[in-house]
Amino acid sequence: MKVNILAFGIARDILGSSKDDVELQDGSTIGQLKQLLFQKYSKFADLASISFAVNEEYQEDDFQLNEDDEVVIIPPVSGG
Amino acid sequence: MKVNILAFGIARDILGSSKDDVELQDGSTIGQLKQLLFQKYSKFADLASISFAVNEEYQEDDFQLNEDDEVVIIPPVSGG
Amino acid sequence: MVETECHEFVMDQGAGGTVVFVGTVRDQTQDKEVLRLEFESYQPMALKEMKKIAKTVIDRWHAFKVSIHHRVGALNIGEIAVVIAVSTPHRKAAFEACAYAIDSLKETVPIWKKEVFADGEVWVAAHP
Amino acid sequence: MVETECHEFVMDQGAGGTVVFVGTVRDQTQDKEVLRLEFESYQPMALKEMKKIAKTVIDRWHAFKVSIHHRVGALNIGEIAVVIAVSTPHRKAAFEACAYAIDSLKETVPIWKKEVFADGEVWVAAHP
Repeated sequence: MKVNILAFGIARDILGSSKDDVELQDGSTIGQLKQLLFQKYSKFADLASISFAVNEEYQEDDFQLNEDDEVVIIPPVSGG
Repeated sequence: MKVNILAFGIARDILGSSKDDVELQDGSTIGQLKQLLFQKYSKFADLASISFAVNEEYQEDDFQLNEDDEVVIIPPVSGG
Repeated sequence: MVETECHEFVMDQGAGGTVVFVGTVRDQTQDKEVLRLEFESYQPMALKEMKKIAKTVIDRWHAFKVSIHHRVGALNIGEIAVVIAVSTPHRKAAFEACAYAIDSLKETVPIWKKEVFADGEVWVAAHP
Repeated sequence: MVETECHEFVMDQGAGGTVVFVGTVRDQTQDKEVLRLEFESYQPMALKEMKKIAKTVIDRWHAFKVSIHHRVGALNIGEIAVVIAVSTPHRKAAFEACAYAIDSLKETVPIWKKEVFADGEVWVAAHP
């Protein structure tokens, strides 16, 4: 299945783009997507933290993804 | 000696005037002035507290007054 | 508007945060409707005491700037009575310092507040 | 000016106090001169997270009103980046609630700040 990645801040710089498509096995979790991203883009390992959001809500590693989900990569936030 | 009394807030209401002159023995303290005021105006005893200022500074009971000092009666403050 | 002036005064290019406290005239006190407030002050001493508070804020919390402003006279419901603005290098200090300033103002600055009701008036905090 | 709007929005005739936090762009970070900041946000989620903070402030501190405002895009030194205003029945709660709101905003709201220096730029807090 395909999920749509949206990246902000330093995550966008690492991806080289604010959008990307990723092919995952059906039933994959955020944790599995994260592994795949860390393999593809080694710079993610340098970040202080990395979170993911689906449907505009933070989701944990065990969150199960569906075809065409929009998954947002959230590097350490720094508003204020 | 004579000292000049200046009264604000409820102290002015109790005195019935914002200004008053009081005759004291030479070398009297704020404590002695206070006693005299409490005798003359019994309503001072009902207040939550009462302070005095000379030269725009709070002064304690043992502060010695001089002829023509301006003594300000400070009932409980309630700014803000 | 005094609040904006106070804040603009304390803005500092090195400041990490500015905290502003704004006290307004409340419409009731202990369930009784307040029509208006009347503030009076012993002005020269009030200013002296406010400067002492500002000095403490600068010394203790390393504030860049402090602004303390209090209105006197008759104020209607909803009007601003007091504005305190503090800018500091770090925001936690700004919150602490601003809270200290309003607490101190209420304890030491010779300003008196009279609440006017439909059926009378009372000097706030005068009696225990 | 956004700060005045935020404050006016939270003013309430029953409020004992309003506390406003104003965060401005600092001119240096760790002794290095900052030319400007660039903020970006994941806006729909940022608004959702800000609403969660506002709801907590209302539930936990019985706030009358809360206003949380954050600018995005390029900001120069001294410009206001964030304004949070909280009005509560008692002033102590307003200080606590406003401090909670800015602390939470910095932890959870998807907004990212890039500091631009003469010799480069850096995403704040990205690296440990």
